[in-house]
Amino acid sequence: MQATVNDRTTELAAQFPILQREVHGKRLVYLDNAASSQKPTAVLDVMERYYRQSNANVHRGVHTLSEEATTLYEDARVRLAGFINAPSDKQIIFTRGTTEGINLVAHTWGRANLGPGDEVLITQMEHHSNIVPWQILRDQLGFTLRYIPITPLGELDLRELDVLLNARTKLLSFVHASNVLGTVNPVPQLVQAARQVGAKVLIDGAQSVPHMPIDVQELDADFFVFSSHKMCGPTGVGVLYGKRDLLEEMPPFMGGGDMIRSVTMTESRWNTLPYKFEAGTPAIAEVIGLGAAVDFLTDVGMGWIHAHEQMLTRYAYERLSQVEGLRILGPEPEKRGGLIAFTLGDIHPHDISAVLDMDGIAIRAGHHCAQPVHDCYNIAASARASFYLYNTTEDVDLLAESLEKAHKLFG
Amino acid sequence: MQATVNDRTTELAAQFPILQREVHGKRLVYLDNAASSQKPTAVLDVMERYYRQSNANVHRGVHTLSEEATTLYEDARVRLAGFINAPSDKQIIFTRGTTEGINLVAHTWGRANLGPGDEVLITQMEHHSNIVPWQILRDQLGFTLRYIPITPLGELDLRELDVLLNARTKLLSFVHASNVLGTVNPVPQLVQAARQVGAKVLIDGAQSVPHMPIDVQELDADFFVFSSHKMCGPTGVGVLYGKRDLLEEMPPFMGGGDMIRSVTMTESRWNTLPYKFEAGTPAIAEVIGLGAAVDFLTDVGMGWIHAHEQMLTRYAYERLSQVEGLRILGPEPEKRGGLIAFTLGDIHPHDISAVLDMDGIAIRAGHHCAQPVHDCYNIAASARASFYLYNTTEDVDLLAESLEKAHKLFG
Amino acid sequence: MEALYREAILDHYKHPRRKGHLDAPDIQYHDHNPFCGDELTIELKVEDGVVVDAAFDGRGCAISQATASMIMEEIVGLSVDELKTWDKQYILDMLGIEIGPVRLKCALLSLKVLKAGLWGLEEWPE
Amino acid sequence: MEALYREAILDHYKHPRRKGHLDAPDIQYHDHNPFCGDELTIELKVEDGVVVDAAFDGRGCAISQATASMIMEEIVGLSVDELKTWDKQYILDMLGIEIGPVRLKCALLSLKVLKAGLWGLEEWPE
Ligand SMILES: Cc1ncc(COP(=O)(O)O)c(C=O)c1O
Ligand SMILES: Cc1ncc(COP(=O)(O)O)c(C=O)c1O
Repeated sequence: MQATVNDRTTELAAQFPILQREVHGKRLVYLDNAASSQKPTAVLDVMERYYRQSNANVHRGVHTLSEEATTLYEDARVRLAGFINAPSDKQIIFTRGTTEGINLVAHTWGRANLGPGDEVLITQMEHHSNIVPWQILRDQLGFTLRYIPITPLGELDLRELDVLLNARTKLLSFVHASNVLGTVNPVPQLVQAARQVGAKVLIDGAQSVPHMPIDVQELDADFFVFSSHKMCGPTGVGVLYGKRDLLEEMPPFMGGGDMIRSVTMTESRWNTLPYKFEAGTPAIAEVIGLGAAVDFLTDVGMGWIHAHEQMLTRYAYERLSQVEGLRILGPEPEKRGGLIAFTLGDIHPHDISAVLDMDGIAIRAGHHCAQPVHDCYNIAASARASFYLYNTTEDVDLLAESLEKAHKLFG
Repeated sequence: MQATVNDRTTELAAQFPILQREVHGKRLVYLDNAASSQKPTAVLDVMERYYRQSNANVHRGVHTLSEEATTLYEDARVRLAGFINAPSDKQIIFTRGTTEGINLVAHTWGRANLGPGDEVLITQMEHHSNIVPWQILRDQLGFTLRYIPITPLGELDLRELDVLLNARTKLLSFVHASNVLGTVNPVPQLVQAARQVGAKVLIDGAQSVPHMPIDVQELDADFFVFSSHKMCGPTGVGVLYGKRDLLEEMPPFMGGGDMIRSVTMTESRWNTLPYKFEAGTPAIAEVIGLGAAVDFLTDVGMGWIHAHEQMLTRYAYERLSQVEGLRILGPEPEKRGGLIAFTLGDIHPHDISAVLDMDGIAIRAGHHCAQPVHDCYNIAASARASFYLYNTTEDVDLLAESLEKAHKLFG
Repeated sequence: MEALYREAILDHYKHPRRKGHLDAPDIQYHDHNPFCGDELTIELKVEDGVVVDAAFDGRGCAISQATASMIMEEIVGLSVDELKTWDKQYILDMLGIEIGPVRLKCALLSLKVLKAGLWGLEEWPE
Repeated sequence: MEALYREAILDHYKHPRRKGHLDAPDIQYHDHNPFCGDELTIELKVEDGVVVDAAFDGRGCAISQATASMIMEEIVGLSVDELKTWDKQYILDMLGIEIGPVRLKCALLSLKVLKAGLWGLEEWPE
């Protein structure tokens, strides 16, 4: 069974030009997918073709190029809506990424709905992008920011949820799959609890959308955000999905071209969704590239990707547990997405990563933009291997061997 | 002289793959450069190479790919600083484009410095991106927004400047070169006037940076913004330049990864410039592509580009003036950049553009995201031909002939 | 050229039918297309559920104005119920040209105004 | 491996020189590298413009800690004026390895702390 999965993986890997390259004379083993994924030829070709054949500004042009660009751009929106099962493509707003998505909600919905006496509830395992915007806004608007703590095993500690989530809570914002612990959080339970107190729900899908089938209607999130560059798409683009009535009543974020219906010297009227939130020339080629990434992922099959990563994670969890001095952060493989963060004795994660790099293995080292979760474990940083559809059990073996070497070197 | 210039242009045009294509069986004559420019192979290749060889997230990674990506990304920043002669690359902040740049200044500097009794002065020839952000902020903060009017000839009417620009004025924000009238505004005079009352100056360089040599220190702007996609670079990226002391004291815009120095559950500390303003994964490939565009433009020579467009504009001004029913908006060729907006009898600009498109000619039609300037002339929309380094006098001839055809058809 | 501006469209554009205003319209609706600045007002007189008089006024591109004029030529004598069945395809067939996604808004402005007037809708139903 | 972690660096990392604290330092400065979480404190005793005692404390990666230890080995007996001439290149030569742009911050943290201590600077001079 592992053999067949690896076969398909090898075939897929061949579609990613960068995986053909060598690092320090070794085959590149790319295990930094949670930071950013690699891009298949299919995605690169679509963007190249756009620039070579149809490049023009969108929406406002009548000429052929502009019509082609507009069609390509809006078709990508329809594809994104289908990919996460949004009721309408008007609910797909293109951003620069997860970070801009959350900031957009903070600046618009947040500014219109939060004030002294209100509470926003996040968790201790959030990425900085789901902490800092709320801290900034809190300091301006005077609401209270609360955190759901985590257990020593790296799951949300929900024992006090009924205190933390209360009638004052206006928003519950949490990460779908943690980029440090791997933990996949219990969305139905959390959403249901939020509904009971009338709080809105924002889900950070940066680490879930690339790796598992997502249905925003089933998840029932009010807002859902993710980034293109982690899901085989280009940099510079991401998506904010929102429930229609919320998006309709929210004030705009940035002002400029395309987001207006009319502008006079005294006042402006806003355009309809999704344009109200897309001021200025958008990331046209990038949106089109993201559309191609969604096609690619759909062809591969999100179910298959999820199963493949589950298999790899179980395999890696076992293999890494055997490495002397290695301590895995977060829960058992069944409860996590395709990534494993760990420490190795006292060796600084940067040193681990540097040693692995000499063997062509790319992992991430640091706080992964999630200092509070590291604070929980009283560590400054960790090393993280994160998988994607093109990784194999052989990659995991190479990782483990190189880690053993690092342990000897610094031991 | 025109022949030699056209020779060099033909050679340059060969480096833009899209200019090889046909539209409705005719050679594409692309005259919609003010909306978005085309991209040379050099720029496309650099981005392609990045994705095929060095793609990884920047700043936080220790492995080879991430170091390469970081170096490429930061090198582009240095190149951008050089291109506009910024004192330091720390003053180059990457945005999605001009629109985000202006909104960033509004949300940070604006929120920290504007209130009731204060005034912001813009002009009647602004793009919506330099109107709407100030209207939104005005409605929140209660300052007054004033406009410098324009003369019938399409220049700023500065007769009342000493009333409009006064001790209450905190910011003068204006377009360097108008995207409708073509007018190049008198920066030294305006900046000097602003200095006298202690107002800060923001210059919208969206239509100047692509077309003429720019020295931000000589212009002495406090803020200067522009977009990559109008200057041979990719979509999804732009630049905000700011004076160092201002940028230092401004609060951040968006919160997230990379813009912080440390995050705890109670508070965060900001990173140094330029990262304080670059939250989240940036548009990495796009920044690198913009760096390549700057190299390309520098090789061609910004002085040459400016002279070439001046020649084309003079030529077009004369040739188009001969077309029956055609009325050019804005000042004489000497006072404008490389674009000409016009009306043709009563024919709706969209119809003009559609007819020209049948001849393979791409021009823009509409309000060009600048309704107030159209309101001045009591027209709803205009047609606009805008030039770039790859356009020739032959393109202008084809434009004029096609316009004559349109006039006959609808006459 | 015929691809977009066939003779009939140019004719309706240059000689619009029923352009102007009614004395006491039962239904009057105005809207515009923000991307083009096309403006359109449609006025109807309705008796027993049937359109007995109609007029349009507006300014804008040939596509939007010719479509309005073509609709005017058909509309009198039809029942409101019948008008409510008109859809995008019906208008495009009437125009008889290929139209890109951007100009589509020009072509459909009349229909939008008409339906909004008939149904009292604020926004285009999807 | 030698490219980055040559023997001398590993030795300084595993057996840091002058790690700890001074009783009454004349100069004490602390800073950290936000990207790595490297922490470093340097303490100096200075008499007549000459460093007479030194210590460092901190935690972080081998590069940052080994660099600090190497600096400690050299620093005592040198004049403050001489220390002020140390630059990036001096530190890189001392380390004797090729270093990428990201790890550069680790290598230069000691220098940053040292100079900030000597000059009372808040920020790294460019
Ligand atoms: C003068 C001017 N300012 C601002 C903009 C907005 O630029 P962008 O859409 O790239 O944000 C444009 C172009 O559309 C422009 O011409
Ligand atoms: C869980 C999570 N949230 C948010 C982000 C931020 O995404 P981006 O940097 O693309 O805005 C990331 C990735 O860095 C992440 O892993």
